Parts: sequence; structure tokens; C-alpha cells
Amino acid sequence: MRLITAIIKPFKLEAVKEAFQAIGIDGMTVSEASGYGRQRGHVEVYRGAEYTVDLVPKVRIEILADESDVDRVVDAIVGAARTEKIGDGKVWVTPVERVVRVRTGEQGHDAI
Amino acid sequence: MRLITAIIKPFKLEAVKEAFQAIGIDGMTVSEASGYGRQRGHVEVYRGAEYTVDLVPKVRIEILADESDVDRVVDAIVGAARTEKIGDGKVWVTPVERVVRVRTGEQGHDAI
Amino acid sequence: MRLITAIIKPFKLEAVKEAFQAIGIDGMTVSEASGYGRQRGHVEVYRGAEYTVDLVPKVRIEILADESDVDRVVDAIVGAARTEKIGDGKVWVTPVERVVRVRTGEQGHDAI
Amino acid sequence: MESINAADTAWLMVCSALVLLMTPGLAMLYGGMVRAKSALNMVLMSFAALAVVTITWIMLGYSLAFGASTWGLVGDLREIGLVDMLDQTYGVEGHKVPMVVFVMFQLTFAVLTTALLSGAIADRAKFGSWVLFTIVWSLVVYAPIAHWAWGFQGGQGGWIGDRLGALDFAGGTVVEINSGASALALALVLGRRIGFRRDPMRPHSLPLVMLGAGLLWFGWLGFNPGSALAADGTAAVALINTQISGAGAILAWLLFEKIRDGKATTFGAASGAIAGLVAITPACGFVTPLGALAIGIAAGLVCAWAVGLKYRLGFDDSLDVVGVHGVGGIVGMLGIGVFAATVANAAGANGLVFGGGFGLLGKQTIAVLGTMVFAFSMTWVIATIIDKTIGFRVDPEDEIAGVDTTQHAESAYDYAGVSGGSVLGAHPVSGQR
Amino acid sequence: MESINAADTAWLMVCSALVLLMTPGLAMLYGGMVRAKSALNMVLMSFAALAVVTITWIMLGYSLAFGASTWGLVGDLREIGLVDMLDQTYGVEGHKVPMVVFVMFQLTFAVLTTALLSGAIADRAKFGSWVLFTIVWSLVVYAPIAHWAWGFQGGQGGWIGDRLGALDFAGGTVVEINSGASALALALVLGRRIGFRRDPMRPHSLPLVMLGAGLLWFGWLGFNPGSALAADGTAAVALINTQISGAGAILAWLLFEKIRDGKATTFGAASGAIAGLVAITPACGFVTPLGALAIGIAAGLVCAWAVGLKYRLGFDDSLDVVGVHGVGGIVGMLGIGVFAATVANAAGANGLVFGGGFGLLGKQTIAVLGTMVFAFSMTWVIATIIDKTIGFRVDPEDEIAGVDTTQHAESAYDYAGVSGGSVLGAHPVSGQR
Amino acid sequence: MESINAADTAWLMVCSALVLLMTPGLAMLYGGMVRAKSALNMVLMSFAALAVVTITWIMLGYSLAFGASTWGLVGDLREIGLVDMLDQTYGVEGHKVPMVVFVMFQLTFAVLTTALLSGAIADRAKFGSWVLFTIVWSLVVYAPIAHWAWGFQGGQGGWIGDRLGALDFAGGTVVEINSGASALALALVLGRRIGFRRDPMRPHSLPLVMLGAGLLWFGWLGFNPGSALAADGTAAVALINTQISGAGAILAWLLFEKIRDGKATTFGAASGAIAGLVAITPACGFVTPLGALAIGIAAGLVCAWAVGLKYRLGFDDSLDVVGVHGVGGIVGMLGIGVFAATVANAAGANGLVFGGGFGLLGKQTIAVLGTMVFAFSMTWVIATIIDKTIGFRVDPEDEIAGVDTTQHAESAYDYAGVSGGSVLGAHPVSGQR
Ligand SMILES: Nc1ncnc2c1ncn2[C@@H]1O[C@H](COP(=O)(O)OP(=O)(O)O)[C@@H](O)[C@H]1O
Ligand SMILES: Nc1ncnc2c1ncn2[C@@H]1O[C@H](COP(=O)(O)OP(=O)(O)O)[C@@H](O)[C@H]1O
Ligand SMILES: Nc1ncnc2c1ncn2[C@@H]1O[C@H](COP(=O)(O)OP(=O)(O)O)[C@@H](O)[C@H]1O
Repeated sequence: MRLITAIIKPFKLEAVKEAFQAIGIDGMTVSEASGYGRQRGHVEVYRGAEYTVDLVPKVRIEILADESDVDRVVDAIVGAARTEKIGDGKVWVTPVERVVRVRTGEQGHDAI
Repeated sequence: MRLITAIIKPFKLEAVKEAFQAIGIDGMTVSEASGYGRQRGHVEVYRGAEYTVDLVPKVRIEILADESDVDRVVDAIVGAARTEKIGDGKVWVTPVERVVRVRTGEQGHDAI
Repeated sequence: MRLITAIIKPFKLEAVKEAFQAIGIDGMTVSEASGYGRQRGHVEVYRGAEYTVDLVPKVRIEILADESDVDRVVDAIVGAARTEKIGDGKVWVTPVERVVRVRTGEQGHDAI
Repeated sequence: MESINAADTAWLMVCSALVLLMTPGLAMLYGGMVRAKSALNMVLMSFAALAVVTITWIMLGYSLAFGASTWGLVGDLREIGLVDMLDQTYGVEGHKVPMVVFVMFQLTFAVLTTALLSGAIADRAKFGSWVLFTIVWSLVVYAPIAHWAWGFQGGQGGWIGDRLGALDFAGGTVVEINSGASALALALVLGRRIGFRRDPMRPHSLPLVMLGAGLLWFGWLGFNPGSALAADGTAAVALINTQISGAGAILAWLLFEKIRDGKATTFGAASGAIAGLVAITPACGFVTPLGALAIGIAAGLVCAWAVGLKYRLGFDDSLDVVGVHGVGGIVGMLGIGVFAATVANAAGANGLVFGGGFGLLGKQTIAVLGTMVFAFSMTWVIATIIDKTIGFRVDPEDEIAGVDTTQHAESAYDYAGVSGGSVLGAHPVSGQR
Repeated sequence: MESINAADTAWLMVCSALVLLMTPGLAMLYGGMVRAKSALNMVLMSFAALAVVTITWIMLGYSLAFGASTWGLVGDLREIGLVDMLDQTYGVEGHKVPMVVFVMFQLTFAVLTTALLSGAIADRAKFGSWVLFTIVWSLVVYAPIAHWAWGFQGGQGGWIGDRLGALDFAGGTVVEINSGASALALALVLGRRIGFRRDPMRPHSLPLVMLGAGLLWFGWLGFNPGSALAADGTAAVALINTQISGAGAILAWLLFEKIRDGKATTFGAASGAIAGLVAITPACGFVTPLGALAIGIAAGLVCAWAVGLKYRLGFDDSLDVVGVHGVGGIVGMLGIGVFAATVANAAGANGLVFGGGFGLLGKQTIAVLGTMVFAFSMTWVIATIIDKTIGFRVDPEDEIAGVDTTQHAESAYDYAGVSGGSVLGAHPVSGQR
Repeated sequence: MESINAADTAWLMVCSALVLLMTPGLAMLYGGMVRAKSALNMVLMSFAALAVVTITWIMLGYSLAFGASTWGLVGDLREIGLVDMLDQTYGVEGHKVPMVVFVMFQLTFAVLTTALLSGAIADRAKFGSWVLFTIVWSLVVYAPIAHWAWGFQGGQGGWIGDRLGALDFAGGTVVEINSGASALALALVLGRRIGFRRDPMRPHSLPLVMLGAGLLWFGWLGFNPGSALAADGTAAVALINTQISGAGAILAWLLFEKIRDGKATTFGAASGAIAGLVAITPACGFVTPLGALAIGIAAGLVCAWAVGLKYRLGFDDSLDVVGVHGVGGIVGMLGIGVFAATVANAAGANGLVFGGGFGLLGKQTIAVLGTMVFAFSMTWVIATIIDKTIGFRVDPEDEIAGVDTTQHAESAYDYAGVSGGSVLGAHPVSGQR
């Protein structure tokens, strides 16, 4: 079992969702995040006082998947979220020892 | 050391907190998330334009725990968060190599 | 490849950012979280009805880094985020199997 | 049209606008007080009352309230639809205004009072049932009580104002006690919210609450002095008394909180303001400024204590209509019996401290009780009938998910993409059907 | 100064304040309707119109609208800068007010109408271009149409009101149809937003929308009855009619939604309110209360249907200026032809149902068409010239990122640190330059 | 009561309501400008001023300001508690209004001015100390300065208005310079916020700021023309001048920003509006519309520059009371010396450009300096005494955590469960004690 985490540009979420549907992935958890990296933020000015907002809005996606699905999931994300502009984000994969579905108590493959 | 992550229904947070108190777990980190899965979202209508809101509000809980506590923690979550309706969420466990308490620099078991 | 996750006090984010710049780390993902632990929350009162707000605002930082950088990153966080008051937070390290940069498809070390 | 007084006409038209604004103001106050998941429903209940009661009032309500009296209980139906009313005037010689201005001014009171009731049933009412309720209630409960207090017909009009001679300048019975007693009935019929006394139900936006309180205060400066129906000395007294009582009640409520809870709160200031404005409503045209101060302070203290009763007694009057409007209205009505002074208004009376004895206090008490009994029982009957037939309360799942999405297919806020991330979710299935 | 009527003066000054408030009210309504990333730009477009049109109006606009007429099309330039106007009066004998009060009252209409247009170009306009546009539009489109409808000069004034004899009490042509037709032109020139009909563009804060609707309603109670220019019986009729039509339209819109979509919505109530207030604007001083009710209900139904047209026809009138103001204005103007009654206003006329035949309806139709054609084509020309020269629309990246940060270097909200975490980011590069 | 003028009475009562609304409006403006963690405290400081100063004013303040003068410095104590005042009138023959209406109108000024000061001490003041401060300040600083400028007693009254003959129509000294100078003293006594010039302290809700600005503008249309104390030609001039100056200052501020920072901002529009309205406050009844435009533009430019001073000089006048009200008030007071014209108001004077020479400018300068010195030094003394005894500033930890939770046990917002997750935390320990 693996956990695939992706940080993407917010307006690409819809495209990623569609890419997942195409490969039969129909569960994920999404949350808001802010990114700091090569992509610069912007400057705001309030009564002449300037602030640099250097965190950029991002969306985090988490997908639990079987080891065998990992490549397809990663490729789907990379394919759908890419704009080729700086700040497109990262995807990473971490090992998971155990997964449980709360509703049923099912474990492992059956839980996702 | 393990990290137990759970995605649950928001209104079950209080019950999970109580379950943790019962088994002597008194630290966790909580954040907002949105879930996409079997549970459907809802439809909203603004001046006749319909939107499907297909992400459902969830809460993410993260608990660092000794390997020996993992089962108790997972059981506590599953027990407390279950409503037996679709969308109750998932719990998963990942390995952790190192834990540090910022305040003291304590490591491992002592850090949690 | 490792993922370093830190839960810190929100007003320490700026200090951590500076510490990272000093050691040449220039990417991270930040998100809001709420912490539950030794640090107590506060009480609020609305028309005489008292509520205990027992979750304390925190910031979560995630940094992907080479194994060799882990110690420096952890030390930088612990050094910058410490106030020596309860609630300074935790840092933990988990293994990562794979990292991809969405923009280019670069993998591993090159992706961060 | 007979010669009207332009100054009084201008004044009453402006006051109508001021009182009208109180309903959106109330919508903000109430909307801010509930959790975010039912904020819109709360707001919409007020706007629906505005729409419904406007129509019921011009069609029937005005006539029931101000038509020729039957036994002092209710008016007749001769003036429905405002037909033939456009060239009539209202008022005493020298202070005549176009009849429809009076109709409009009174209309804004009927609207606001009806909207007030929604506070008792936050988070859990079927919207359609609320709409139905407002139609019936505004005609069957509000209009008669308005008749009682304000249907002056030379001693042959409403029993409270015209026959008994109890004093109610701007609506202590009609607006405040009426809404408080009706709210209690509604709260009992609908029952407690899921999680009452267990879950946190704190206001989701106190700035919205404070905005509502500010707009209400502003409107009240038309509500009370406008009830003089002329831009005269009585209006002036009512104006300053309103201001003083509101201020006194804020300070009293904050002090109460500081002593009991250790901290004075913003929400307490809003609550105190409203309590003080409520209490002075019947009294503003009859008492001196110092009397107004006394009434305001009393209202602040008594209401600050009274809003806790619901937890002890276990009725879920969600936004404290009973504790603030009902109790505050009683403080004001009885306060008249104590502080009324003919020096403030020659057409008024002297209360206890101005040597008027217990007579006035007795009349005021009868007016209070009569209003409470009628409003509570009638509302209980109406709400029960609605509940037993089409149902008044939403399903538990809908209540937990929030009435905004389940009753109205909307959410109050979408701050996505503003501070730290963009979210999530909505995509148009079809732009438009 | 010749003797003025103090009551009418007070009334008109207060009405000026009420109408002025409508522009900030509109800013809240519009600001709440867009996504959070362009809320400020939306609000600022209204405030900029307030500032710009105040100046253009006193400098030139007032004179173009109310100066001596040339062929019924436009006024002259004799009264620019309000020079020598301070001791003049306006109005008929017995109802005179200081001239500058009339200037101010009319100014608030010019401001609001200009601000209305911004709803058509939400999320995508260059701010500097908008400012330039408002300067030109307020002089070249608004002032002439105001002259047409309200430039009464003994039959030698504006062609619509003074020569043709079409009726427009408070701005069905000048404000509503004008803004609707101009908005359509603007929407066409700027083109659709990125993601129109694909992305969710739901209102980011419905409480803000409802607040705006409430403030607008309040202001409308000065806008319409104030247009009587005196605190008299006509103002009174306009007042109650305004209230009734708004209420009727809310109920009609909610019913429409309930039947079509299954649920009545808060946003629908706000939209219905505005539709009803729009439609009664030209008619309020000429119809009976029951006529106002009919017009309100018609407006609620027709506009609820009309706001969907943009999706079918594919023009992105983002906040439905066309569907609500344009269509609502037409309903009202034609409604006069049907429901006008001299019993409501002896200076008015009788429409179809009061035995006046089709004559009035014909005149109203001509007024509607004349306004539409002129407003649409002139606005199209102005907007196109601006677009071809300095550009009217922001870059696509700026539009996606949001015009608040890209046009104004601001974000609407920063709730960091309040509920569940503090964020993030901003640090001052330099306190101040 | 002697015969009153009903039109003037109606007008002044409405203006009282308009000015009263400015304090909640200010609460929104100020509340939106601070970080979310201290928004409620900011709002509550205004509401507390409303409550406290209402009481101090009727008890003592009014008498100190308008009672019989001692050496032109302060009134006597004969009119405390409004006892025996209910049947008195105020004003010149033909324009008499009930005395309590004048008391109320002036009361709303005292309230607002006191509330203004809170902007200097955002995020860090002990609430109890603020309450104490407002009691003392409203009596010891505000009332005397009101006496100086407006205590007209046939040349035997206040030294600024009645003896020196400096002009201040609606409060350039009393309200604006007074609050600016006092705010500076407060800011110095309390010291800088933790993180001043280092941490981002951007407004947490600009829509709230804009709402506040809108309500303030609306109220100002009662504040300035109401100061004519009659619905007459002078009020009319004040009305249109107010509008023009506000508009001019918005445009000037936006232009200043565009040139210096590259972008015009929403916050700049709000700031410009207030700067322009502040500057015209003393001048509105004495200058022509073009004079008002000049003053507005000057105020926009000067204040846009002045708000940066605090960063250079290092005093933390958090919400720029000094830079906007103090500096704007000076621009207006001196502007009178330049632009006053008897053609605008025969009871006024001619300034520099209307051939009046430097005399008036000299008087205005003396009035400005006298007000500044007195307000600054008295406020410094009062604040220092409070600070040395019970303390005026919260503990550093409380300041970092936010004064809302630490001073008031509340948080402004709880949007949990609305967009993307429900949170978190609060559960009732006890429903009620
Ligand atoms: N070392 C890192 N650890 C965790 N997240 C990172 C790291 N570097 C970048 N990110 C995340 O990836 C996002 C994109 O990174 P950025 O450097 O801006 O562009 P790109 O990935 O296209 O080179 C950032 O906004 C941040 O959320
Ligand atoms: N493959 C997945 N990876 C990550 N999170 C998931 C996945 N599938 C579901 N979830 C999370 O679990 C929640 C519940 O899943 P859902 O399929 O709706 O119901 P259930 O778990 O009861 O079958 C989702 O809302 C989502 O947050
Ligand atoms: N077992 C745990 N698992 C995950 N997060 C934890 C755990 N214990 C504490 N935390 C996080 O660390 C934060 C600080 O912990 P706390 O016990 O309050 O203070 P300290 O770490 O200084 O002893 C908490 O607010 C919470 O976010």
C-alpha cells in the first residue's frame, strides 16, 4: 500500500479529478496548502506599506493506492497538473503499513 | 515510531478526542480537509446555475505513536468515528524514522 | 529521499523560513493545522455560555530533502521554532520512495 | 387630499425607511449569531418575513389592526388592499399625513416583529413552513395585538390602549412581549436543536452581529420617535430616551459579564444594546431621561441574567428572543408604571415614583399578561398545526448537514483561493436549465 | 434665496443621503457576488464611480441633463461647476428647494447608474479603463437620457418626458433600461470571462450580498418617493408602492425557483427584491398599490427567467445587469402603460386596465426602445474605442490570478490565525517608501 | 414648549440618527483594518464609547460644552442630567427645535469623536482602561473644545468660535484635529505594537473596511449639513460640498498611489474618502463647490503622504488617526482661510482667494494650534495617569495571542464547516453558570 501526495496548482484540481476518473481512481483527500519555492509570490500595498506575500496558494491531494497502481496515479497527476510554468508542484510516494476503512473495518486493498 | 493518519467526519472529532483520552493518548494534530469518494457531495444553485459540490468536508487527524500503541489508536479511531454510513473515512499508518520535540529537543518515545 | 514534517507555532514561520535560507533550503509546503497536546487552549464565553477551545492554531511545514540534509533541516527547524514554552511542536521524518517535479517530470534529487 | 403636514409626512416617511432597514439589520444580527452552516437560512427567514408580511399587511393586516373595533379585540375588514385609501389622511388636525404613510410605517413594525420570531427556531425549521407560519401569524396574532394597543377610536378601540388605558408608546406589547411569548411557543413546538447544551454553537461572525446591532440601533431612532407620528416635542423626548436606555443597558450588561464571567464581551455589548432599546420601546415617550437610564440599566441586568434561563429550563430559544425581547419588553412595560412622568409627556401619566400610585403599574401588568397569554397560546396552536400537518422541523440529517445546503442549496461563504489555498469542488453540471 | 419649503428641503436632503448609500450598498451586493479573488475590484469600481461621477456631474453632467434643451436631446452648458447656483432654487411654487439640493439628489442617481454597469464586467476589467469609461459614459450617455426623461421645460424639454409624454417617475429609462442596455454592450465588448459556463463562479459571500440588498432596499425608499421632489401625497404613494413591488417580486422569484429548481434560495430573495424595486421605479408614482403588486410579481417571474438567457445566448453579463435592471426596467415601463391610474396620481395618466387605451403603452414602448438603442450603441462605441486604444481587459494570467492582487495589489481577506491556524506569508519589505 | 419648527426638528432628528450610525460604521472600518485576532476589541471600543459618552454627555458633558461660559474656556454645570430641559427649545426664532434634539445631535458628535481615538491603540489596550479613559476624556477634553468652537453666547461664549471668530462649521477642531492630536498622545503613551514595522499587519477584511467607509459617508451627509441646525440653504451648500470634497479626495488619493506605488487600491479609496470628508467638515458651510473640490483634492494628496509619517517617525498610530483626521482637519481649517466665500454663506467670511486677506487664515491657524496643544497635552496626561496606575497596555503574551480572546474571551469568526472542513475545538464546559 502506498500514499501518493501531490502539491498542485489549485485550478488544476478539476483536471486531476478527471484524469483519475479515466484510470478508475475514485477516492482521494484534498486540502489547502501554501507553497514556497522557485515560484515567486506577489507584493501587496496597504496605505503605502508594502508586503511581500511569498506563499502561493496550492492544493494538496492524497491518494492511497496499491503499489501496482502507483505509477499510473503519478503519471495521471503529472499529466493533468502540468502547465510547464514554474510552481506546478511535486508528487511524492511514501510507504503505508496499514489502511482501514472506518465504516467497515476492512483493511488493506479492500479499504480503498 | 509510527504516524497514524485518519480522515473522519468533522462532527466525530469530539468523540475521537474522548476515545483518545480513555486510552491515554493526549497529543494530536488536526486539520481541515475535503474528501472525494463514494460519498456524494451536494448540488448548489445560484440564480438557476447549478453546481455540484463533490468534495465533502472532513477532518484529518495525525497521531505520532509508539509501534506498540498503533493498534489501540487505530481501534479507538475506528470505534469512535464509525457511523456506518458512507464517508466515514480512512485510517492509515506510516513508518516514522525520527521524532523530535521542538521545545526540548527530546527524541523518539520521549518526544510524544 | 525523506519528508520532514514539522508542526510549529504560527508566528515562528518567518524565523524558520530564514533559517532555511541560511542553509540553502528553498522549497517547502505550508498549511494550517490545529494542535491538541500539553498546551491548553482557552475559554470563550458567549452570552454566558462557556466553551473550551482546546485546539491551538499551528502551522505545518513539509520539506522534501535528501537523506543527507535531514539533520540540518531538523536542526534548523528546532533552532528557529523553539520558544521553550509548551506547545512548540514536533518534527518528524518519514521515508519517501519517489519524488517527481510536475513541471518537468524530473525525479528524485533533481525534483526538489 | 386634505392638507397634510409636510414636515410630519417627511419625518414619517423617513422613519418608515429607518424601521424597514431594521429587518435586514436583524438578518445580519441573527445570521452572524448562528453557525456558518445555517447563516443563510437565518437571513432568509427575515427577508421572507419582509416579503410576506408586506403583502398580508396591505391585504388584510392593516385593516384588522386599525379598522373599526369589535369589542376592542380586532378591527374589521373594510380597508383591504388599500383600495380607496390613496386620498385619505391620518392624524390629528395640523399633523395629518397621507394615510398610506401611516400604513407603511405600521407595516415596517409588522414585518420586523414577525422576523424576530425566527430567532427561536434557528438551524432547524423547514423554510416552507416558516413562510406559511408568517402568513398566518402576522394576521392572527400580530394584527389583533396591534389593534389592542394602538387601535385608538375614542375609547371604543383596542382594549389595552384605548379602553384599559395602559401605555405602550412604540411596541412593548405589540412588538417585544408579543415576539418573546410567541418565540417561546415556537421553541417548544419545534424542540431543541441536536446538540443543544452539548455542542458549541457560538456565533460564526461577530462582526456581522455587531453590524446588525448598529443597523438596529440606527433604525430604532426611527422606530421609537417615529411612533410620536409627528416631528414634535414628544418625538424628541422619545429620541433621546432611546439613546440613553440603549447606552445604559450596554454598560449594565458589560458590568454584569465582567463581574460574573471575568470579561466583558463584544457579544454582550450587542445584547445589552438590544435589551436596552427593547425595554425603552414602550416607555420612550412617557419617561424622563433619567427614567430612561434606570430602565436601560434594569434591562441590561435582567436580560443578561435571563438569557441563561433557557439552559436551566431546557427550552432552546436559540437566539434568545425570549430572554431579550420578552423579558426586556416586560421590564419596559412595568418600567412605565414606575417611571412615567407627565413632565415628559402631558398626554401620558405619572408612575409610582412620580406620585401616580400603583394604578398605572396595574394596568401595565394586565397589558403584559394579556399579551403574553394570547401570543403564546395562539402561536402554540398555529405552530402545532403546521407541525402536525406539513411538519415544521427538518430531518435530523439535514439539520446536521446544515439547513443552508439542505433547504436552500447554497452555502454562505466560499473564500477559496484567498488565504492559503484554493478549493475545491463546485463545477457546473449545467450552466442553466 | 427665495423662500424655500423647509420640509421638502429636509426630505430631499435625506433622500439624497439614502440614494447615496445605495452605491456602497451596490458595492457590497456586487462584491459578495463575485469570487473572493476579485471582490475588492468589484467594490472599488462602485466607489470609483461615486468619485468620478460626482465630479463630472457638477462640472458638466448636471448642465447637460437639466440645462436648456436643444431639440429635446441634450441640455446646454450654462450651469457648469455650479457657479452662481448657490442662491437659486428649484421646484414649483410652495415646494421650492435650494437648487443645489436638486443637483445633489440627481447626482446620486447618476453615480448609482454608472456603478451599476460594473456588474457586466466583473473579474476582468482594467481599473484605469473603467475610470476613463465612467468619465465619458456619465456625460455622453447618462446625462442625455436624464435630459430626455426629466428635462421638463414646458413642452420644450427632453423628448421622452416633456414632448412625447411617456411616464418615468424615478428612472425606468434613465437608470434601469439605460444600465441594462449599456451593460450588454460592455459585456459584448469585453467578452466572456475565462471559464464562463465551465468553472464554478458562485458568490463568495452571500451575507454580503444580502447586506447589499438590504441597504439597496433602504435607499430605494428615498430613491423612489424622493423623486416626487416633495414630501407630499405622491411621495407617499411611491413609498408604499415601492415596498409592495419589492415584496411581491421576492415571493414570485422564490416561487419560481421552488417550482423549477426544487428550492427557494437566499440569493433568489435578493435578486427578486432588486427586480421588484427596479420594475416599480418608473411606475411607483403612477399606479395603485394593487398595480404595484402586479408589477412586482411580473418582474419577479420575468427576471428569474431572464437571468438564464446569458447562458443560452452566450454573453457574459457577469452579475446580470441585463437580466435584472434591463428586463426589470422594461417590465416597469410597460407596466405603466397597463396599470397607470389617475386615481393614484392626478398628474399621471390612465393605462390599459384603467380605460386609457393603448396610447400610453405606445409611448412607453417608444421610450423603452429609444433608450435601449441609444444606450447600447453609444456604450458599445465608447467601450470599443477604449478597448482598441488602451485596452479594457486584463491579461489572462492576471484574470486567473485575480484582479484584486494584479490590479490593486490587495487581497480582500486575511483570516489567518482565527480558526485553526495562522498563516502565512506577508512580511513588510519596507514599512513605507 | 414654545412653537418649534417641525421641518427643522425632523431634519435634526434624522441627522442625529445619521451621525449615530457613524459610530457603528467606524467600528466596521476599524474592525476591518486590524488583524482578525483583534477585530472584536476594535469594534467594541467604538460601541463602548457609544455607551459611555452617551451617559457622560447627558450627565455633564453637554453642560460643560454649552452651559454659560467661564472665560470662554468651559461651560457651567447648570444643565446636568437634562433635568428641566424637556420643555425648552434651542435655536433662533423660526428655527427652534426641542432642546433635547440639539442635545442628541451634539451627543452623537461626542460619541464619534471619542470612538475615533481607539484607532491609535489597536491590538494592545486593556479594555477596562479604555472605558475609564473615555469617561474622563469626553468630559475633560472633548466638552471644553466643543465649548470653544460652538459655545456661542453673543460674544461671551467659547474663545475660538464666539470670541476669536475662527470658523468651524461641523468640527474641524472639535472632532478632527482634536481626535488627531489626542490619538498621537495615546499612541505615544501606549507605545508601539509588538512587531510594528516588522510583521505584516494588513487589514483582515477590506470588504468590512469599505462597508464602514460607505456608512461613514452616508452619516457624514447628516453630520455636515445637519450642523446648519436647520433645513435651509446653508445646509444645502454643506451637503453638496461634503459630497464633492469626498469625491475629489478619493480621486486624488488613488492618483497619488498610482503614481507612487503603481497601483490604485481599494483601501486607498476608503482612506481618500475619509480624508476628504474630514477636511470639508469645518469648511462645508463656508466655501463654494469649487472650493470644496480644491480642499478635497488637497486633503487626498496630503493625507496620502501623511499616513507614511508614522513609519518614518516611529510612532504607532495604528489606524492613522493622526494622518487622516489630524492632518485632514488641519487642511480643512486652513482651507477655510483660503477658500471661504460669503457668496456661499453670508454669515461666513471671505478667505484669501476671495479677497479677505490673511486675517481669517490667521484666526484659523490660532484655532488649530490651540486645539492641538490642549488636546495633545491633556490626553497625554490622562493616558499617562491611567497607564501608571491601572495600566493601559496588555501583557505581551496577550497581545501576541490577540486581545479578542485575552480581553474578551471571544473570537471574531468561526467559519468551520463551510468551505472544506469543519473544525474544531470548542465544546461547552457548562451551558450556563
Ligand atoms: N523541498 C520541498 N519540499 C516540499 N515541498 C516543496 C519543496 N519544494 C517545492 N515544494 C512545493 O512545490 C511547489 C512548487 O515548487 P516550485 O519550486 O515553486 O516550482 P517547481 O516545482 O515548478 O520547480 C511549491 O509551491 C511547494 O508547495
Ligand atoms: N483512495 C483514497 N485515498 C485517500 N483518501 C481517500 C481515498 N478514498 C477515500 N478517501 C477519503 O475517505 C473518505 C471517505 O471515503 P468514501 O469512499 O466516501 O467512504 P467510505 O470510506 O465509507 O467507503 C473520502 O471522503 C476521502 O477523504
Ligand atoms: N502524539 C502526537 N501526534 C501528533 N502531533 C502531536 C502529538 N502530540 C503533540 N502533537 C502536536 O504538537 C503540538 C505541541 O504539543 P504539546 O504537547 O502542546 O507541547 P510540547 O510539544 O511543547 O510538549 C501539539 O499542538 C500538536 O499539534
